[in-house]
Amino acid sequence: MAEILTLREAVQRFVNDGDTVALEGFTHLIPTAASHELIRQGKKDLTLVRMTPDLVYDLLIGAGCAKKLIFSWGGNPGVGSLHRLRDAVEKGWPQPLEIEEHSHADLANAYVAGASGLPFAVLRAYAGSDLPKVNPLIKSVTCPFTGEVLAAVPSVRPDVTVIHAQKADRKGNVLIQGILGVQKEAALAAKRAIVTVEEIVDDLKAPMNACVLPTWALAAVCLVPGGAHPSYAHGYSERDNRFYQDWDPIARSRESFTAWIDAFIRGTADFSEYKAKLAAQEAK
Amino acid sequence: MAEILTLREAVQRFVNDGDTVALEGFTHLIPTAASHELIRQGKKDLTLVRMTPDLVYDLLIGAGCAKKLIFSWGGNPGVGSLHRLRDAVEKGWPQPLEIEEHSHADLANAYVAGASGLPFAVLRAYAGSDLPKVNPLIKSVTCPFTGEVLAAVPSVRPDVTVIHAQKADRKGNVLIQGILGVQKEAALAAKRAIVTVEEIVDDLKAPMNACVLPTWALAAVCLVPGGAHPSYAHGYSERDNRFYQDWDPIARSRESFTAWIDAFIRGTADFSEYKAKLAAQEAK
Amino acid sequence: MTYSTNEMMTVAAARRLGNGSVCFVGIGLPSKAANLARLTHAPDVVLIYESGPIGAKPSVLPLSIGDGELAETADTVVPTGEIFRYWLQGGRIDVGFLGAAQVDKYGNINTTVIGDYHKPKVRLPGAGGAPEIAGSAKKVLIILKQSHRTFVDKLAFITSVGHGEGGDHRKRLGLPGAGPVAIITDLCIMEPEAGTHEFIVTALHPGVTREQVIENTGWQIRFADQLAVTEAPTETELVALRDLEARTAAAHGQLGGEE
Amino acid sequence: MTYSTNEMMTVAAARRLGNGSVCFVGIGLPSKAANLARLTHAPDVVLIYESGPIGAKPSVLPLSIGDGELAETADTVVPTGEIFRYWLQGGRIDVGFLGAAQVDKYGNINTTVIGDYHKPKVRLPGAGGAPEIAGSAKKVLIILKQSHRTFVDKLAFITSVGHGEGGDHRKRLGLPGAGPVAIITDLCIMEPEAGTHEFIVTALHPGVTREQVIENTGWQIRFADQLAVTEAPTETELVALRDLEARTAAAHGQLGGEE
Repeated sequence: MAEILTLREAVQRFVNDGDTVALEGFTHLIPTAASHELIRQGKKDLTLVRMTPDLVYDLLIGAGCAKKLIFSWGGNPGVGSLHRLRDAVEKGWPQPLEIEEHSHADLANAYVAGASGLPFAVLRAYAGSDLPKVNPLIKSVTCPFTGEVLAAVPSVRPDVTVIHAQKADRKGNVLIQGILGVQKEAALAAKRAIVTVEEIVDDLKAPMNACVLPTWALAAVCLVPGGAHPSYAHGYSERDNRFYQDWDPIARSRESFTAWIDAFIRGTADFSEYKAKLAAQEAK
Repeated sequence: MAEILTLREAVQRFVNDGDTVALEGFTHLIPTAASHELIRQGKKDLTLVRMTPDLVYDLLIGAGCAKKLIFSWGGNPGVGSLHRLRDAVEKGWPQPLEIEEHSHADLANAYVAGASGLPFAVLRAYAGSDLPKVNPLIKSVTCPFTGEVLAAVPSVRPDVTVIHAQKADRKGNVLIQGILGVQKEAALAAKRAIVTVEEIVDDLKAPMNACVLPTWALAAVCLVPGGAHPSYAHGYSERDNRFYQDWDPIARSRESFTAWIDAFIRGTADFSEYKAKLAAQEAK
Repeated sequence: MTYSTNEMMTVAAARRLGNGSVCFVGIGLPSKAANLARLTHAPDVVLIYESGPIGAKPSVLPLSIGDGELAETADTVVPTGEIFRYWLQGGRIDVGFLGAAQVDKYGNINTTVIGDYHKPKVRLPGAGGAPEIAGSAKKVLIILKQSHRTFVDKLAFITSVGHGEGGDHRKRLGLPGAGPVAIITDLCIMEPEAGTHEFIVTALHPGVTREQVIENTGWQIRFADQLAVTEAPTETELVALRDLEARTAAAHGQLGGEE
Repeated sequence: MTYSTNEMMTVAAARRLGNGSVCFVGIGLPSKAANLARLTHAPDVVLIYESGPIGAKPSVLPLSIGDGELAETADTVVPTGEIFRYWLQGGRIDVGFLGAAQVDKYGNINTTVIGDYHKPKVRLPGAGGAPEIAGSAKKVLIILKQSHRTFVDKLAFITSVGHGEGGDHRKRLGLPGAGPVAIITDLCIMEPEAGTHEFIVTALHPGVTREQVIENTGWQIRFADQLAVTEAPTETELVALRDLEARTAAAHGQLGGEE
């Protein structure tokens, strides 16, 4: 049974230094608030897994929480580079970052395999690509029936997955709608899953075949309205395109980045205080 | 793009003698009308695939359409044996039937692999079971990361899959709701998929993440209301428990079975005539 | 209240399901016992059926593994492939609740064939979901009526493994789950002996004698040193069970599947 | 009507999409061209985005690969894992429509790194969905602006394979799809030469000279014997494209992603 906790409590109780952590959400429902809370609590030496490490991981990497990144597409979508990611990879600031690089199909399959309790995933991938030359974890397996050689990749089994969803009921059952990405698989692949939600309701009113994560498959559910900003929560909020663009100059230099997280993340008690501070700044 | 056809046309055009055919539906939405039409058209030498070969395959086997059966649980659910299946296996009537036997988890994974364009599926299965001793197609594969030995089974790739669904729109997009079984995977694993539906509507009004099969993934859509009888179509009809029980004495002897299919299937032009005849008999 | 041996069996099986546990339910006797548990001491038991419903709360017993009421009362309904992949193989099932045509002293199950596989004396329905439930559920409960024909010394065919050849055989097979922890019959409860993993009788149902059990077991059944007597069904349990069966009969015109 | 070279590129790319074809769409230029096709000659083109929407019909260009309007206008939205497994690897994609940071003469794509992988001169975003789109789509279209920096003789890194080392190399790799069948740029259209599978110019856009193409290509580009001139964008095409961009700007306050 998921406990209904504050995000602070959930991160305190379920995320340890050194954990492998997946914050998933495919342009939709990105769990930004969780990233902030990991920074506030100064979590260290995390191995971060995410298909598309965008702002949510640029933050964690720049703040010094990460020692390794497992990913398949790293950029600020529609804007350009992730400056904190590049600085860590290229210059080792604030600490060296090991990277392990895959394709989307690989990681999506690896989450499916993780959710399925399998140690590896099989897919038709990478023939002719140089990625296996730089990632020794991309191996192969031969079909015992046809002899076809397919790619074999290790499943992803995070210690903790955090996702954001539209709503939970009071027992902690969670409903996700719209672009689903790999969130369900990431949650089920993890030892512990935390879900931040837009609202907690009496009745999910989920269609019969909707994407529902039952409470007993989750560790914690946290009420964090707007917790996916600057991405969106279908039916609740729009994507804040402007913020993606504004992020570029903030993250470009170590100084401006540090000043920003000191003010907006380390300088706020929680996500609602952060939102208020951000709104006040934008009103200027 | 699916063509909207009569079931007779669809079976004529898309099912050939000798094909591997999957009629799927897991106690819900069993495509019975398609089974009847295969018998009316005297299709021969079919390899039949189905997790739960119940009445729908007892019919086809007894009528002499099948040369091989691939399955994981064969019975008349809640009633007992499938007499036509047993007679074919044990006595070779009306012709010998080869059987290839799996578990549910195996066949469900094999459909998933088929839909995924993979030649085989990997699952943790069969350790300690005698099934691999009698089915040489259950092999093993070793995880290149952990060394764990897992079961490897061939994917199911039918020539034709037939399923029944609640509704299609006029373009041939199909919506399935309720117990989904393996129908989506069976349809996507096949070279050609035929869907019989309860109704054809202007707008599916499908929830955003519903189980929808797009028209361009299908060969044909056929309007056959009640086509899943005696199973049910959620929202349209109830399970006819009585018919499952009535089937037992019908199928028990070769004579009563033959008389029944001569009267009710070969003696009717299509499923609606069959339904009328059945209703007339029950009214007696 | 007086009660039948079948009622005793169902009640005794239901009691083994802890509240809040996640149970993969076979149709027939397991489904009846699991729903009785849900309607009595275990309101938060989570029932998963292989057809796809997760968290089903049917008011009447399903006649098939994919009845519409399972879907309507579930928290969600997922594809059958996902049930086996994410939920069973994913390690999320606390209890696999199985019926059987035959069991042996190590809790191995036969649902495939009696006699030679290629020339069967009796052809049974086959494996269904059982082999992987038996392999991957954290623990397994088996419920079936006891007789010489169902409790056999040597199975013609092992469809779903229990403790294999006994001892640490199951462990050596690399199976993730603990295997069968109890066989509940209309006469008694059997549990695996520590070390050998041979099933021995640990509790007799009220009024049942050792001789009855011995007569109805195909192997040389042994009894625990501390042999308990099962608590008779309480009025609450019996009323709940009979109401469930009455609702089922009224809804379906027949009893919930006992195949 | 006058038009820009970018408009010519988008229109020329859009024309390559047949009506009714099933297209796996990359964000940015491919998405713009694919939607232009849908709004002009190919109303029944099926657009699939890797985030999950199947049959998306957005009225404005998405800024991200997972915009809400893609979900709202789609026939259905499935998990990302399913997109790659059932729809792409399952062999159901007619056209993979890709952008690129760099291509070589065999249509191989680099989106990973310029310079050494471990000491990069420029670190690019990485593979995303491209390697498997390039491998499994029945055919691939590549759209990117042409320059010496983007059309290079030797890629530092092959992220997504085209025709490999040319000739029958792709076939020898066992890849199911036919690979890239055209590269559409702001200057010309290139197609693979029969046999060698080296990309050669088969059509120049109106007003573009051979010299311009040579200057902006990092390898010794060759021209087809029968060199065509691309038909200029029609008024219908230009109006549709500009309306789409205007709607996008009005909706998002910015143009559809061109990264």
